Amino acid sequence: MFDKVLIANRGEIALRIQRACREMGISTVAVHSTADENAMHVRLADEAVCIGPPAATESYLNKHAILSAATITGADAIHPGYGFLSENAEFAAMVEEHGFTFIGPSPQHIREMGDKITAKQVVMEAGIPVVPGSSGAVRTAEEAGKIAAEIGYPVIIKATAGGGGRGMRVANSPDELATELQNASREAKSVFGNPDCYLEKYLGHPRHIEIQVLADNHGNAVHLGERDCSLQRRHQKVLEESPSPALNAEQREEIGQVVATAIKKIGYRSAGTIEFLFEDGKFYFIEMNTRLQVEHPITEMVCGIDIVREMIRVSSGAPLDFAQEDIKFQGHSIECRINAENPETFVPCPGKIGEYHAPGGLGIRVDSALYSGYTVPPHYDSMISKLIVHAATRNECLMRLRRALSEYVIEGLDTTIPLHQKLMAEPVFQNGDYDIHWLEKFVGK
Amino acid sequence: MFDKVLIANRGEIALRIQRACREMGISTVAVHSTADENAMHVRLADEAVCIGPPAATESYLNKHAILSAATITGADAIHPGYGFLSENAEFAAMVEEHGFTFIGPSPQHIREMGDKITAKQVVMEAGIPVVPGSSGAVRTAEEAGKIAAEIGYPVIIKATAGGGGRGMRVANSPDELATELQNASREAKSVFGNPDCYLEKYLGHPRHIEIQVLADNHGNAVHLGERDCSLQRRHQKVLEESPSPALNAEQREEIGQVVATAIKKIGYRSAGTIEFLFEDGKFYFIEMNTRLQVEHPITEMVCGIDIVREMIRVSSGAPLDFAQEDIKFQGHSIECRINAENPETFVPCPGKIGEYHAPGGLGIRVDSALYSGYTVPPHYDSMISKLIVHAATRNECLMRLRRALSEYVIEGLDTTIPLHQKLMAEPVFQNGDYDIHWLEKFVGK
Amino acid sequence: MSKSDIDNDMVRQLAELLDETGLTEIEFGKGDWHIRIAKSGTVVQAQAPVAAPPAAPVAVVAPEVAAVNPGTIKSPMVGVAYLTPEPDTPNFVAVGDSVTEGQTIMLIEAMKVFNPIHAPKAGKVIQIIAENGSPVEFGEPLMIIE
Amino acid sequence: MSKSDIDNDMVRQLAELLDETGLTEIEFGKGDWHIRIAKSGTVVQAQAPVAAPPAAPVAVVAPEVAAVNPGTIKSPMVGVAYLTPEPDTPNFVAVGDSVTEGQTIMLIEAMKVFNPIHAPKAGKVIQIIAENGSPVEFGEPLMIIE
Repeated sequence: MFDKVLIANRGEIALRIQRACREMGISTVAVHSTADENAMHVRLADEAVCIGPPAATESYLNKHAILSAATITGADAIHPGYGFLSENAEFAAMVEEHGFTFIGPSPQHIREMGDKITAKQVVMEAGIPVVPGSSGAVRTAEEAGKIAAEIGYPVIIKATAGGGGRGMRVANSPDELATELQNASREAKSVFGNPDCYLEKYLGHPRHIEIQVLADNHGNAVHLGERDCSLQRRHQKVLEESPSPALNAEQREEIGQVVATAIKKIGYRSAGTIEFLFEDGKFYFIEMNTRLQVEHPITEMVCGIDIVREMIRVSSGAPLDFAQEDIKFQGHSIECRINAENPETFVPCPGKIGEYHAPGGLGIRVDSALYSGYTVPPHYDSMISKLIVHAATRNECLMRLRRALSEYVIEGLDTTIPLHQKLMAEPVFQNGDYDIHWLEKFVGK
Repeated sequence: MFDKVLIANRGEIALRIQRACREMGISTVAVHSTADENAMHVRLADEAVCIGPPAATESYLNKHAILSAATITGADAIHPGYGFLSENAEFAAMVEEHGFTFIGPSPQHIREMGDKITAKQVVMEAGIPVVPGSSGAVRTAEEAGKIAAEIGYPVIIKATAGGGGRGMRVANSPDELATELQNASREAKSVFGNPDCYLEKYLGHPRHIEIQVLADNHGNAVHLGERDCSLQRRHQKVLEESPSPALNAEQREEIGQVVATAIKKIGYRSAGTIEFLFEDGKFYFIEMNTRLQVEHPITEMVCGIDIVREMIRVSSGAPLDFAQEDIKFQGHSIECRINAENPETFVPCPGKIGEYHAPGGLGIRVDSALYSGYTVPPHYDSMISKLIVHAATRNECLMRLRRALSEYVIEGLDTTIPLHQKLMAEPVFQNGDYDIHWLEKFVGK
Repeated sequence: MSKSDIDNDMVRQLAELLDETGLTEIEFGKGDWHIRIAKSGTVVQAQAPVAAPPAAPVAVVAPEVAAVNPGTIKSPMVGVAYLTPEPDTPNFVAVGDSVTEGQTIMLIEAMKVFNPIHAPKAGKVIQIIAENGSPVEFGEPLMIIE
Repeated sequence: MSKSDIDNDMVRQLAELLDETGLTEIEFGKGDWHIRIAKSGTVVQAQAPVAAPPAAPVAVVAPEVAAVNPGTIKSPMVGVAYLTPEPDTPNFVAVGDSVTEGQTIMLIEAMKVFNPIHAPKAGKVIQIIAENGSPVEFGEPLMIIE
């Protein structure tokens, strides 16, 4: 096992990793920018090294500075957390070249999964369902009609050269298909100078469901169930829950097995997440995240596994000490991401924390690096706390969350706690009856 | 279900009950003395009623004031917490006579278990093992020898009229017995004016192990496993753990079944605890606590059951919604009682809290009514917080506890956090190799 | 510590010192007690903000009025206040009445028992704060007699 | 307790000290008692203690000295400081030396690369803070040139 781990991150996730290390008897090195001198992850670490000015590009994204810090402190391994350099294959490779252990997957897997086309190819071959569509450009209405009949209506027509939503059209029937293909092709030609279009199955009201996996260096891989992260605003997850209110036990078991088998086949190691769109009982691959995720705690709550601890263990060469059949899912868990933002306008609100009092009691977990008197710097992400609740059932979980939100005191700046309170009171959320578009409409009201 | 519950207590347990009520959609009434106007349980309650001056006899022990408060607020039920009126049969009866529900056992069970001799009789008849001994005074050395041979050496000779340790002598062999019986009898006569003595099995190095039970009004009763509360100072528990490091699965299963069966036989309802001394693989009844206990959270952590919620449910007439076989024990949990006391002299240290920052993250639960700026009043118990930790194994639990203790900030007064930190570093504790006398010696060092 | 432990002379002494020296605050502690006096004006703050948990408690009844008036009679118990001896009879006392020491001025019902509240000294009824038939908490102001 | 426990002269003395020194607050404690005096106006607060999580971080190297001196040269990167061009050669510069703008005054090794640190302006070496072969953090003072 490692003696000393350098944590190449900040905020709550740096603290999360530090806690795991401390509980394993591993010393920690915090690296930080000048803006984070008083941050909790710096104060609580065994050693701290200032690696640069506030701008992330010169500190938390500065590979050389981080590796120098690892060298001068004599660290054995580096945990990248999420964001920053966590999915940077070059960094992972540099870490290993310098003789440190990268606590995460191999550079090769990070690279493969970082490229959308390669990723889709690799997972498809490993048996993971992807969005069906034409394999390339569709030339004629007949060809399009044949493919559409195969994958089922509605279909979406996208310009091969397109992007940003331009030149995209939805067809609900064979009649519409011919017309829309013509329109899309015409628009594609005028906008992108290339009339080529391709077809994909159109998902009108999908949920975002992702499967957490863990794998070691010895060919063992397990899944830890799913998380429903459909509540998003501008592609940022706001609240996540596990299990998903939309899955039944059979679907859960089936997709979990498919994913675990694929992960084993790919030869992946460490923690990772396969993200899907889910609609009408079917899963469609979006991407794989080759790192620890913000919302990992809800999985820890329902399956009783410390994911960060396991990441550290497997990267030190230890085998997973549980098999798929040892993993039991118990109860329900929800995470509220609390941001330093105006809860209506979502304008970020950095500043100094006045009173700070976290909720306590049964079933409450708070992952946060806040403390009374701390100043939230304006340079980084606005997420300042994760309130995670666990209870026997989804309904009890909602009641407990409501109670915890009402106890949470964060004075001195605006937070999104009121948004979460509004969500708790909303029947659509209470019924678990939302898709990835719902929250955007809800907050727009 | 109740609409409104009055909580006849203060401090962390009042808050604990309030949280359970809130999570069940039940309104709460806090009652408080003038010393507790700014207490958390008062601030967070739906309604608050001042019932008297600081002295507990005139406020938290004032039955009439509490019942008046229940009347004027229109409460449906009263939860007594622990301490104060929680084991007062007269109060429980008054609550019911006034048409409120008492969230606890029947007055009759409280009364029976409140009397040591009756309690021993009742549980013995229900099949619970008690300390073996003579059924009354022992007249002759022959009679004593016969009984001692039956129950096994060492035995303790106690004056029938005795108390406070006077006139108690231990005999390790038949030879010693004759001599010590004479000595004890002589001393008993001179001290108490009555030479009668009786015999009991002597336990030299017992552990304190207790079994948590839950029963409803419909004849269902379950046990929730054991807690090891051997770490005591002046008969005050300091740290509790579940499961006990001293029990194996078979012993656990066996004593649990014995207790659950007895509870059913007695016709007990609500939560309760049977306390035992445990030595050389055998259990000996001490007493039954007919109330919620301070250390109930560790049981909640290992079996995933909200005991306060269940107490409220069953007292409203609902049946337990799980059977014995549904209860699974997972991992290990430890509670540290944190007192406002000097950690070496144990002198109470009430006063104003400066900075307050509770530990967070995976597996941490804090049950406390403290907040920054709160003044701990000098009138009541010095326990100000319970730090409860849960982890997969006992060793991980100790590591996590160590981490959590190092994160806990309570400024402005002395606390027993350093005592717990000292305990964590102590091999005897780490090995789980302690009896009820050990801590007293440890802190005396 | 009861109110009578506060040494008025000491407060006066400290207040004089405060004025004399132009200070805005003096704090003094010894053994198990301390005192702090302050005089605001331009004082921004000399205090950490109170760590108020958010939800304000809804006191059943909580008039703050007259709590400091020395003639205020406070409720010795939780219960329901009655200003009349029987339903449909006049109040025990009315504002402006003179009362004698020991005279019953209202009843407080607790546990089905009607407890008479007596005037602690002779005087004149300045204000009746409790309402007939309303619940009162321990220590809640009932009436002012001066 | 009695009022004679409060030492008027001490309060006056502290008040004078406060005025004389331009302080806004003095707090003093000894044995089982303490005193604190304050004067507002410019006083912002008798401040709440910083919510320091308990464990003080062990900075790898953290001399606070000279951090504010305008002639202080701070490390532009994390690495290891070398005061000599090669092992067993004399230092680039010594205290008392005059340096020209752009002159190499030390090296910082980061990622196997030796980065020369240049004097930002001409001047005299007042103090060499970094030690040969020691790790330095970003922003850590290396040398003072005036």
